[in-house]
Amino acid sequence: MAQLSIRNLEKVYGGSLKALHGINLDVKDGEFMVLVGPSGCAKSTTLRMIAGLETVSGGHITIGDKIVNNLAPGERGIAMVFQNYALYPHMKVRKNLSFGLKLAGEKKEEISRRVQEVAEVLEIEPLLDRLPKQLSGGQAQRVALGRALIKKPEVFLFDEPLSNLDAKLRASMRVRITDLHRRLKEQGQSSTVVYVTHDQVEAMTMGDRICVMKDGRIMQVDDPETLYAKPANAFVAGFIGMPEMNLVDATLTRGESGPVVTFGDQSIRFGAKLAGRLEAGVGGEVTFGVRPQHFRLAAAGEDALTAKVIKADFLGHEVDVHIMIGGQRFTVVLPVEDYRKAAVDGTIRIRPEEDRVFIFDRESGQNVSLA
Amino acid sequence: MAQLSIRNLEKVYGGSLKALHGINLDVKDGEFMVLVGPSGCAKSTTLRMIAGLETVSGGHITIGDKIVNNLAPGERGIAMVFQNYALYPHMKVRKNLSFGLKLAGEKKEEISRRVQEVAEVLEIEPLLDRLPKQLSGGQAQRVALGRALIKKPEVFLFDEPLSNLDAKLRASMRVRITDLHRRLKEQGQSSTVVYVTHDQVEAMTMGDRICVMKDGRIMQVDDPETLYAKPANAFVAGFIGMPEMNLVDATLTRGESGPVVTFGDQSIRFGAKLAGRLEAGVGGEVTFGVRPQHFRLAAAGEDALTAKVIKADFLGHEVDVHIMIGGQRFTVVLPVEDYRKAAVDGTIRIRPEEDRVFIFDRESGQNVSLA
Amino acid sequence: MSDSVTHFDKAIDEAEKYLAAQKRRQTVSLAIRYTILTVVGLIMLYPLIWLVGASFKSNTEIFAGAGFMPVNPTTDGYVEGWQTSTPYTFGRFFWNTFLIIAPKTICTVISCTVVAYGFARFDFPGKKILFATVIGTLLLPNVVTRIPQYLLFRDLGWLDSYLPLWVPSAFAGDAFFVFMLLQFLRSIPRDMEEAARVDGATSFQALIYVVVPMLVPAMISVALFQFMWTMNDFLGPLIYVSSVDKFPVSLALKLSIDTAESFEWNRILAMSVLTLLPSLLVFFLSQKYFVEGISAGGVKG
Amino acid sequence: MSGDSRLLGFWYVLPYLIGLLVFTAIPFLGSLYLSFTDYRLMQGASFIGLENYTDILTRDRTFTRSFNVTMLYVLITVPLKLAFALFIAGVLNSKLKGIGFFRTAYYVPSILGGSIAVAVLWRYMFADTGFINMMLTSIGFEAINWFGNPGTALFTITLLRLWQFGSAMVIFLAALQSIDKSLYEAAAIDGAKPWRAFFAITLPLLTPVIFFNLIMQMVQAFQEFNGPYVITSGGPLKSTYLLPLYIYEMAFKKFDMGYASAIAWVLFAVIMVLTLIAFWSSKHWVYYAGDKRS
Amino acid sequence: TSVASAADLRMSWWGGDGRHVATQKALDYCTTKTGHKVKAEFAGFEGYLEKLTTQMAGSTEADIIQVDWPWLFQFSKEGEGFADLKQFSGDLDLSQWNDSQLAPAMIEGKLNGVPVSVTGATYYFSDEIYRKAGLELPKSWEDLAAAAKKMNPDGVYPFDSTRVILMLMIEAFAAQISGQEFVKPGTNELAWTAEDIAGALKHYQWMVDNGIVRSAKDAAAVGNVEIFDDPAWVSGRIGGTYFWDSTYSKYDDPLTVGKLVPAAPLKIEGAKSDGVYKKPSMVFAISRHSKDQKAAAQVINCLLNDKDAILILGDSRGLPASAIAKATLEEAGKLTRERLDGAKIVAEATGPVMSPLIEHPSVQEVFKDVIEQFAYGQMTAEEAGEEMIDGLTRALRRL
Ligand SMILES: Nc1ncnc2c1ncn2[C@@H]1O[C@H](COP(=O)(O)OP(=O)(O)OP(=O)(O)O)[C@@H](O)[C@H]1O
Ligand SMILES: Nc1ncnc2c1ncn2[C@@H]1O[C@H](COP(=O)(O)OP(=O)(O)OP(=O)(O)O)[C@@H](O)[C@H]1O
Ligand SMILES: [Mg+2]
Ligand SMILES: [Mg+2]
Repeated sequence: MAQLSIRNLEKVYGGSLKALHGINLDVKDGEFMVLVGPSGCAKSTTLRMIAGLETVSGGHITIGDKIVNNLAPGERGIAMVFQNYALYPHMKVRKNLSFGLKLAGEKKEEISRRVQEVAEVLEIEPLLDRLPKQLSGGQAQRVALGRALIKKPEVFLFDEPLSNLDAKLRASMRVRITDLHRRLKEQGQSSTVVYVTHDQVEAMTMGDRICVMKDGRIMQVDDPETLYAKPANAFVAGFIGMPEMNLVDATLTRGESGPVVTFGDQSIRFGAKLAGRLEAGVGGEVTFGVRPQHFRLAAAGEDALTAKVIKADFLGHEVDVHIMIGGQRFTVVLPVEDYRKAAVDGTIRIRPEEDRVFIFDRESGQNVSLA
Repeated sequence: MAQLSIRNLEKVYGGSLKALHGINLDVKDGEFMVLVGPSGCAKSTTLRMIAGLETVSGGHITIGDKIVNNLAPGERGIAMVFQNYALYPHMKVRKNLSFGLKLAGEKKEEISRRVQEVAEVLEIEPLLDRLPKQLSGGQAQRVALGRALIKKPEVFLFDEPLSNLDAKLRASMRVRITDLHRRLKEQGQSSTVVYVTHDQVEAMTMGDRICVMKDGRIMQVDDPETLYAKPANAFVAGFIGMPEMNLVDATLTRGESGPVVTFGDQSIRFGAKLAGRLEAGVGGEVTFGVRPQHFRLAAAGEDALTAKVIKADFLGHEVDVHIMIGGQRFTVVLPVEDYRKAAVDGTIRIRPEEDRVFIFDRESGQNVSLA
Repeated sequence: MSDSVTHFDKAIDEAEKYLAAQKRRQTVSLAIRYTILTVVGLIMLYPLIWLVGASFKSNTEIFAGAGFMPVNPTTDGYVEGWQTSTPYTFGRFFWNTFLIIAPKTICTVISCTVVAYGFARFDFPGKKILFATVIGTLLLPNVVTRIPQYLLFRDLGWLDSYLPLWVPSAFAGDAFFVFMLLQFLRSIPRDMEEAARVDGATSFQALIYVVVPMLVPAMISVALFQFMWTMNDFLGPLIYVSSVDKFPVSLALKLSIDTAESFEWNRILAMSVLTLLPSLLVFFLSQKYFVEGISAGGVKG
Repeated sequence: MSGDSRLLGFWYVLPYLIGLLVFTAIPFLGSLYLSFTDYRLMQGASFIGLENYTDILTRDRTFTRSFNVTMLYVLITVPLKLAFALFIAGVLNSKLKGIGFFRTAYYVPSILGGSIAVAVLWRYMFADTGFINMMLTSIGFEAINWFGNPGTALFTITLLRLWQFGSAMVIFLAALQSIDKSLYEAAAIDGAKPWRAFFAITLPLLTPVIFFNLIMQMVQAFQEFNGPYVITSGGPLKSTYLLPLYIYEMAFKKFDMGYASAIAWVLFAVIMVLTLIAFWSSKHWVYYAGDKRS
Repeated sequence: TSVASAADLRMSWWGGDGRHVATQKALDYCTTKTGHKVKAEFAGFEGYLEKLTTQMAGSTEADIIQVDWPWLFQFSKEGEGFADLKQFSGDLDLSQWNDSQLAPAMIEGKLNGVPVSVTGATYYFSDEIYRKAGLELPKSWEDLAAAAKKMNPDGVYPFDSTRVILMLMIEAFAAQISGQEFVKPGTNELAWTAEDIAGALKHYQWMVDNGIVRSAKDAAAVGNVEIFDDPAWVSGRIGGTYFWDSTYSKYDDPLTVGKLVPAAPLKIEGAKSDGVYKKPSMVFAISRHSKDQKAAAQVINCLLNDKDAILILGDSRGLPASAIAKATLEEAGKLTRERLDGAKIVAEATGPVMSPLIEHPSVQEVFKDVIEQFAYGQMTAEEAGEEMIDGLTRALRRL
């Protein structure tokens, strides 16, 4: 049993700078929880408080059923993987792995058995006698992982562990870590994870649930699909999804057949089945949101938006098209062939998919279009 | 006129380590040329030789119609943006921008006019009186860009300028740089660019042409679409495209209706229209390549590969599915709904799109399936 | 068109020539740099060379001029100097020096490291004031603290022993080193320590197992400075050590210099040469770590 | 860190604190007390309040003279030494073969320290018929009476200290090695010649180390004793009679320990004030890389 | 002597190798003789005073201490700083010294130390240099002036007077002129006048003007060296100088040409005496904190008055003052002619009995400063005289 729960957790730096405003979060036993958010939103601060590397200014943290606020980091049953690995530069990989066990007073045979085991799992056996500086980025990352793994902690903490790797390596390490997590869970070992990142691809592909933070507050905690499909507010909507969701100022009015969204000199009518969902925002200045993937080329004669193409980024199988509609900039993702056919005189006619649009309150940013 | 041409350029480090094996490359006036390749392939070396920061061991470099081999960096009419920005840490942003002009003996008014101009273009006016350490990554990057821009050089050189930024910022800076390039070109200013990166998304979206390098040699120089559609060899094929192209060992034989590709215990038959293209490889041990996006779910009864799903990464609008076929691992990208429907008992039946498969020579890696 | 081609060929030709010229220039510039280094190096080294030369001269010759080659080389200086005017040979004094230097250097390194760690990594009440005293103790000319200090050690019963020479160092008494190590520590990232804490180490274990290994170059620098300064220190041993059999070399060197009497310069110079050897050797062997050590610290203000 | 007591750091500096209280504070305060007394060695001390200080500041011509000489010495020596150490560090900051040997060679003068050989040799260098004068006359200059002229004697000590630039050099060398090479590349592309890059990049980036060395060298220069003691014994005409020498003679020749202590504390105050000024002014000219936080 | 109560003692001295070896041997001998074990604590001259001072301040000085004569009065202003040796006349045979020898070590009626040797300053000339110039050794200042004319063209000076020596000579000239001690006997009051001093300085100026000696500035050009380490001296370009007879070998040894011959004091015009003052070159004192002063006295007696010990020590501390020691050494032929001659000249010379105050650092500082300023032409002889009187009066008052 190693659920983690955080109650009214606060952090004040230097007596005045409030970095964390009393957050609440529960991570279930075995759950892979990802913390995302822009730089400075206090992800690391939260993680480091869980680890015991930062003192708690208010609230409390429970691991299992123990309040750990006043325990030293080594006594909390946690392990942590740092962004820059923080391998002990003077110790060989083997010693890096076994250091924690040695401190804990494990027997020699047990230590070497565990080192062997972890090394096999992470395929770092050939590296055991190297020094950290003789490792490539990916190898170092695996060793850092091994150092956490070997302790069989109740909770794993990761602080942007992949951000120093290049794109290819990052992708493969991502797979490796989730694989590992699944395997631990299958073996019935404690495997609660709190994983900090600001890369939303990592967040989406790795997390059982994702906690989106902003300015020391939690915006939404949900599983990836819900977060994608039902963002609680404009911030989450913009943060999740790649390329970013188009969020533009618009006016929402009630038309004959259903709601009408107007921005600049263009407007688009939606069918009746959306009426209910969008009702809440009707009549006001709203923020209108559609993901780039949720546009489609409009059929001839269909009600559509006419967009001027600024630039098209060819990405192999699809095109990121940057367009202007009613003086506002949008991004649209289209299959290569469709785009080729559709682009005429530098304009395309497109239409958002009806059931995939969002309306956010202009002031509060709240999603008012949830069913 | 500021085309750049490189003839038989060689670089030998420390008298023996040959880093660059006599490459030839022409960059047209105003062209945006991207150099990509894995770490250590001598991208930076090439760039730095163009800049005059490394001596030339052999061959020559021409900018405009001048051979610049023996010119000092400051005299070559180039500007460079470094990976770590290399901003002068003790100078305010304003001085960072104007340093080069001051050295060139420009008048005070001219300098402040140009600083103002550049600051406006890059939206860094509010930062002019800050020190570099007071800038965020993206801001620092823009200042570095400004420092290059202000000199109005004939050739811009970039060495992985975005690799220290996080994903969001990287995306927005990418757009900014290409925009800027376009604008300069429209204004008729010199705007030849050589841009080094190892991120292939950057390469694909930014480059007019891309030069793929490996181990100090050029593998292919082409525009992004050609590179994607007609990779010269397995290396380029694997390097361009995301997720990576599936490249597996296979046997190519001639079947009744057309070529048959076998890997492990599974094989797939292709239609006659491929026969011509694949002919060259028939009968041999080949490397078979399909991009993850170029699989589709097989219709019932259709000849297909049965794949065991290992893991599916949900990415919002699509799913990266990791599968095993005939003991080899593949990645397949499918739309979310399609995948939901298709996955039965952890297996899916899929088929590569016929005209999108490649056959590479197992030894040389050459693409033998080009029409 | 063809015109431009020949023009181009010529340019290539020129470039090739330039390449060759450049290589030549590099060789020349290298030669120049070595020459300058050697010439200036000789000026730097001349005293040492002269000293070695003079130690093989006769007494009168030493004062005849500044040349370093002895006219009639003699090893008398070494032979007689080694014997000394005491019942002990110079070897005994070297051993004594070792008895002072070893505990002093070791204690300095240990205590200064621990104290610098405390200043660099923790906050505690009164830290600022305490740190100000570190600088403060560097500023008072120690001539005037000599007698009060002597009385203190007398009351502790430490006279004529080596204790006054190294015990203060064992309590991080050398402010300069505390200051120096502090600068190093400031530039070492804390991540490794934090990793160790998460691994279950106490702050002290983190110091021993993680910080110290990374601080080794800096600690070598401290040890070296301390070694060389202690080797040269004359006044400390003079005041606190009375028994001749306990003299270190710095004292033994001046044992026979009496302004009211003529004395054997070549003996003194010969023993000076021997006295310098350990420092020279130690510096040469460790200059790599020495320099790297400080650069790892990057002494930031 | 949580789980750590707020006093944890205190335990680490405890050895220093004990050492401070036991070995340093007592002699320090002792000498401070003595500075308010008329204490002739071998006789008891009698408290006389500020008399020593008023004597020093109002009546003591030797002090005034010595103080001026000391200031002059510090003013000449410190900048010259810093510049020289920096210059040599620049030369030695290369990857030439055998550079380790040269670094050692250049450090040798510092190892020699106050060795007798140095004093003897220095006389040969600057004697009327010495090496320096030989050089001067060989290139057509007049020989200079280095030690005999009040105007030049101080300079010979300055030169001795310049020549022993080792520790400052080592620190500069280290700092030079930590400067990001790409800054020089950026400057080269901006069209800066090497000397320009030195002034525009190297020097500003070295300011923290220059500051560190400045303080250390200043403290050392103010406490310069061996040079004048061995080489000039304060003369001629007291032109090299630096304060530490004065303090020493006052204490150990004239046995006037109270008065000597008072001079020492005046010197202490002067160094302290200058150090504070340096710290204060450093805000304006020292560039600290320091990270964004803290 | 009895071996009744064997004590553990310490003895400290400074010196060179010869003295160290001889003294240790002599101590060994005296241990067998007196039964007292003596631990030797010795060092070079540099730092000896600091160390002794510190020890005195901490009451940790050795039982038997070699003390430079002028220091006696700094350490023992009231005569209480050291043990009164008269108390131990049973153990230490003071009859080997005459009263005029002991007087300089008497403070407030207490004998603070016994003179190991007595010394006085006089003139020495190099026979070889004068022979080469075809001259007799000079007997008057005029002779020297004549010699200068002859020698100067070859870059040779017939004489030298700089630094400490210059100070000694000025003091001697002033004593010659005034005919008395520089302070009124037994007081701190100055006896010399500004005129006396001006006269002495003028004579010095005359010496410089006539090429007899190098100017102070020229002599300083070699740096902070004593004349015996000066290349000009070593290589035989200086014909003679003035020094304490006990330090003969220091000046003679480095000479590469010829030998130094002592000469009777040269008098300047109107001299009322030879101006030579004599003093103990050093004394042995007994610590007032010593646990066994009696034993210490026995050891000193052994070192200075025991024939065997005397032979071991030889002239390692100059010509012994103790009568028996001098006789023993002379008998054994351990003393060179030059030393004996020098000693004889000093012994016969006339001059005031000089107060030890003249060697007090504060007093010497005034002498040195003013003489130097005069020598550098910064003031006239008259001004210097006034300045000196001024300075001396102030310095003496503070003592
Ligand atoms: N030691 C500290 N002292 C003062 N303020 C701090 C400290 N550490 C963090 N902060 C501040 O607390 C806030 C949260 O910082 P934190 O490092 O937790 O952000 P983050 O979400 O991890 O950002 P990033 O993505 O850049 O790592 C920031 O405003 C930061 O400036
Ligand atoms: N100064 C140098 N001395 C010796 N070898 C060097 C030097 N600089 C680069 N090399 C070598 O030259 C080869 C090419 O290096 P280069 O830095 O150009 O690669 P790159 O393509 O820029 O790699 P990356 O993507 O990691 O920046 C590498 O093998 C590298 O080790
Ligand atoms: Mg963080
Ligand atoms: Mg590179």
